[in-house]
Amino acid sequence: MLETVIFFLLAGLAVVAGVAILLSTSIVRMAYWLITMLVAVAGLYFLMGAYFVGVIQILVYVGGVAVLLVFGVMLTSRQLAPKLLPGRGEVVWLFVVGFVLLEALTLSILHTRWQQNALAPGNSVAEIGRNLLGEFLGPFELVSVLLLVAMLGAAYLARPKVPTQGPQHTKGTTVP
Amino acid sequence: MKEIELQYRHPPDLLHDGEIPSDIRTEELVLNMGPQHPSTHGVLRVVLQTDGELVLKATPYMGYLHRCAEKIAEKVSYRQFTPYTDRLDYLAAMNNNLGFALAVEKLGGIETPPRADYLRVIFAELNRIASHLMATGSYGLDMGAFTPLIYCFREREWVMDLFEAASGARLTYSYITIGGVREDVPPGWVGRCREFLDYFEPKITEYNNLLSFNHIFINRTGNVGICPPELAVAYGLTGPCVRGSGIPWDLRKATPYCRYDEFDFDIPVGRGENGAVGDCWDRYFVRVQEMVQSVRIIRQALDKLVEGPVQAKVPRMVKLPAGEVYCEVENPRGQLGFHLVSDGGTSPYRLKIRGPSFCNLSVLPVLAPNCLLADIAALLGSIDIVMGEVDR
Amino acid sequence: MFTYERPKVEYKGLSRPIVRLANKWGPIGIPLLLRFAWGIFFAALVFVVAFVWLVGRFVNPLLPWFVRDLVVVVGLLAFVCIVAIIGIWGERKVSGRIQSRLGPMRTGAWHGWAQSLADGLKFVQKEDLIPQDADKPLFRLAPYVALVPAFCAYLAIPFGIGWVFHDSDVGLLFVLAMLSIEVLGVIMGGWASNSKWSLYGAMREGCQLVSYEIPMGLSLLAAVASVGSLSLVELGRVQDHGWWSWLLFQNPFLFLAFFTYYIASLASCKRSPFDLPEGESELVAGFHTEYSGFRFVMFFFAEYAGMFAVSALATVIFLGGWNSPVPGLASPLWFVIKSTFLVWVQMWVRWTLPRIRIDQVMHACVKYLLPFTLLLFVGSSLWQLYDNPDHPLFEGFAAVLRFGLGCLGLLLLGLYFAGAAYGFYHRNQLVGQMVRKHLPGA
Amino acid sequence: MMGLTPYLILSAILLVLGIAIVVSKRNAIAMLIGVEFILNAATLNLVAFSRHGVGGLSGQTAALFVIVLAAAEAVVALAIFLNFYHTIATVDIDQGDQLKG
Repeated sequence: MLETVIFFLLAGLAVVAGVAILLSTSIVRMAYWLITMLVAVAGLYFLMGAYFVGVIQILVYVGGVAVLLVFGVMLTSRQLAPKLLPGRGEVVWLFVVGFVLLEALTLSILHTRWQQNALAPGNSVAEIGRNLLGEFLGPFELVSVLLLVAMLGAAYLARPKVPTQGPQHTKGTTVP
Repeated sequence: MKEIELQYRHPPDLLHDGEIPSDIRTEELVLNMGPQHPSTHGVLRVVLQTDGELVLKATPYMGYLHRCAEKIAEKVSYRQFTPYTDRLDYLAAMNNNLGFALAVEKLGGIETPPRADYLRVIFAELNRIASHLMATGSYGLDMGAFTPLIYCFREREWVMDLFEAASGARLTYSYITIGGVREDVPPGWVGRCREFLDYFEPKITEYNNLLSFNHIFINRTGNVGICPPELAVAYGLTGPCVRGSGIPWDLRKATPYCRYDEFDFDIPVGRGENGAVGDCWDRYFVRVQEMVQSVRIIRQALDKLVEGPVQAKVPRMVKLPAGEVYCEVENPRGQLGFHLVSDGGTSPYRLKIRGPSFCNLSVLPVLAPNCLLADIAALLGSIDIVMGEVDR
Repeated sequence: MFTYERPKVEYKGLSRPIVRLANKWGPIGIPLLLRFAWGIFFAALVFVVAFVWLVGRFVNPLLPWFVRDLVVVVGLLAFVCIVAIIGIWGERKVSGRIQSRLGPMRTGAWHGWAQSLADGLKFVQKEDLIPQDADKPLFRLAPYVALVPAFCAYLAIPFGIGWVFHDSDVGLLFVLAMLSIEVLGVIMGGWASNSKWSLYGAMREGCQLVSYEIPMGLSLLAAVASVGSLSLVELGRVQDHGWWSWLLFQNPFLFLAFFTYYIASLASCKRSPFDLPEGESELVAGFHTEYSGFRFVMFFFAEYAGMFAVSALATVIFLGGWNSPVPGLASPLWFVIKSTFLVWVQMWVRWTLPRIRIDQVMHACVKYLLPFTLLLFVGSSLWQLYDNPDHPLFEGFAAVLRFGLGCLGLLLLGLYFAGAAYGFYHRNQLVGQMVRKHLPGA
Repeated sequence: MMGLTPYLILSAILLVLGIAIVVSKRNAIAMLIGVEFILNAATLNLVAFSRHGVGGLSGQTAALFVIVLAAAEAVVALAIFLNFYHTIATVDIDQGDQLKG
């Protein structure tokens, strides 16, 4: 009972956040709505007993990615705000396509017979760790390489490009 | 002059590793720093054009404390103007009084008795100590270190007590007047002064350990706001600012007044120990070393202090012969000059004051570009302006 | 004839009945309240503690779980408030002593200890200003976003075995996650203020926290890897054989990791020398330039709650948590004492060091702290690999080294206490003479 | 007791919202926000299957991978956007049709 209530609260929050982003014209507000959604989804993970994933979601997404995002918004947003709302024709198309897609997905979800498992799997961090270094060792290593590449790529993209202006100063100028 | 300015229009890269943080173009912001800002040391307003944390351009605007001191001088008598000089550089009122008194005496040909001269030196140097304590302490505050400020205030209080015992005032003394000093120091004052010197001298080492040689402090101030000697001369910097650039220029040695030639003291100059010559740390450390020298001078002056009158025979209403005179003294912040024009009346025909802070401030727009935002506070604090003197 | 009339204070920003009440009784009631603040404060404290204890001791098994949770949450909330109140007062006293002043001496009876209560009352009375062009919803929301996570972090911090709201497998990560949300509130407030100084504060905060989270987490991970659990209770439990079994003294890498963690934690709760987001000599007051009244207090509370939380984390993970230095005397009191000591060191550092510049902050993190903590992590893991009965020689060496490290720690502590005793003995010289003669209670 | 279906439907809604955001916004950062929505929808699916479906902890492990990938993607995307901004002083992706920097 309580689980259902909490689920609908969090799910509602996530959906409201999404709709608010669609309707919003302020990019910073959008970023904060995104954070709301991320926190709500993390709450759903907690609800499902996936504590580790939930905490990582908050730590990485909210504490890292979202802060970076807000940061990027602050660095770029003040001027020349590009179109944040679609045109009228686009809205119609968007609505139709989105509705059809949603309908298709929902119908397929409702009409599939899911093999359900009443018992929750253990959520021990140790087991996830064993999983990572056992069954998922290949992807794990790949992800580590990917992270390295991403880091290098980001550092390369954000490097300074214009050399320093002006004469190079030498240390310890002599006293005239 | 023009060449030098062009050469330093783009001052050297000031970050310690020789790297600029990033050139990703972001919003350029125009920041209005002041007139109410904690580190502008009064009502200075600096308009900063910044790219992220990097300052591209800094334009100082002043005039918020303008009180028409020069115009007032034309309306009041010579004696009456002495209190106005207190309010120029209100942290070094004794030195201001001394400058004005010397200018009047030079034009009027007034001879001061020896005891008055020695007392003037003692008070001027004590005030230099008080002023430098304020400058170094608040410089620590600009760098985010609160504690040195309170320590410096603790010592400054003692100097204020000494001044209060002699003049009755703690900030605006009007003690050094035309013809000498207003009255003799009270009995026991000399001993109290020696006591202070004995107490104060070891404290300087304490400040050095706490602030001057602090690694963070050196990283914040070394290689920041480098003012090369040529630039310092071109912009007419004086006082610790020019000495911090490595030029041993001190009026007390160059054109001794008030029997300064009888004393044995050194001129500390910036040597670029923690970066380039003329960086903020050099300017700061010159002040610290000057306090040591001031202690030396005061000790000698106290030894030489002869008995005798402290006032020359000067009429109540001073009347100066027609003519003009320019007289400069070495203030804690640089050369304070009084250009006095007299038409033979009881008040100046024109009095032009050269404020050292004003001239020193003029170099800010040249040094500020390519600094970080936090370096502006370092720069302003190391130039050490007093707005009362900049605006007059 | 001239008569002095008490100025009428208008209380705005509170709900209507409270406004009426406050306008009527405020001018009399608030001074009275201040006068008896100590009594009210202690009564509330005793009440809360007694309530928690009673419910926990006698009623707990009979009550549904949410009542127990409620009680614990109320207790934690009270604890956080007390931490903040004592922390703010302590900060003033510490700064006073370090600067050869006395700090607050008048409010309350003994050493001005009611100062932060008086401050709180003052802040409540202040007008709640919101800049005209501010993003009002975000501006209003920001202090809560800063405060609530800082409080939530306490839900997973164990004060002792059984003295924890929820002990989960991921307790450590939960605390870190909560501390990392706090930054969002700061950025939100800084941006919504629509002031450039605030914006600069927010940007600095963002840069600094996201960067320093990594060395902070890595230093903690070194400890976690050597225990093999992310549960804070478990981490505390393995250190219960006396001070030589504390993780701090387990191996040299962990010894260093404690210090890297401490440095990174200073940055993560914006304490000096990393207090750039609010560096008042550069950015007037940084991200909270435009905040006044109670919203400002919330940021303040968040800061002090964060300070204690990171210190508590250091205590649990490196300093044996609730375990006593000699085995057998474990008690939550030890935990509070150790954490308070670390908070005091934070204050000590704040009133001693100047502030670092933003590029130096980033350089220090990326060039020095990050590689160093990575090294510590790898080193600690390798140590773990060899420190077992399979390698008797290395195990013996490790035991000797562990003992040496323990002695080093004791020596440091002894030196500290010797210095403190020296300072206390010479306090008359350290505090200005004039001050001592003229103020009561000195 | 909640089953699998509500989570899947929520995930579908989030996915559609994400696609709508990506399609309708011209601001690069807003598009990045939409992509985060889509990724979160996927992660939610994975975790829900792990909890209510079969497969045990593999779902949670895969969710971790998705989170890590999203972080990497966000970082690189932001770096690209900042470069984009540097080059043409806007983050309107309609302007970025020159294919040169």
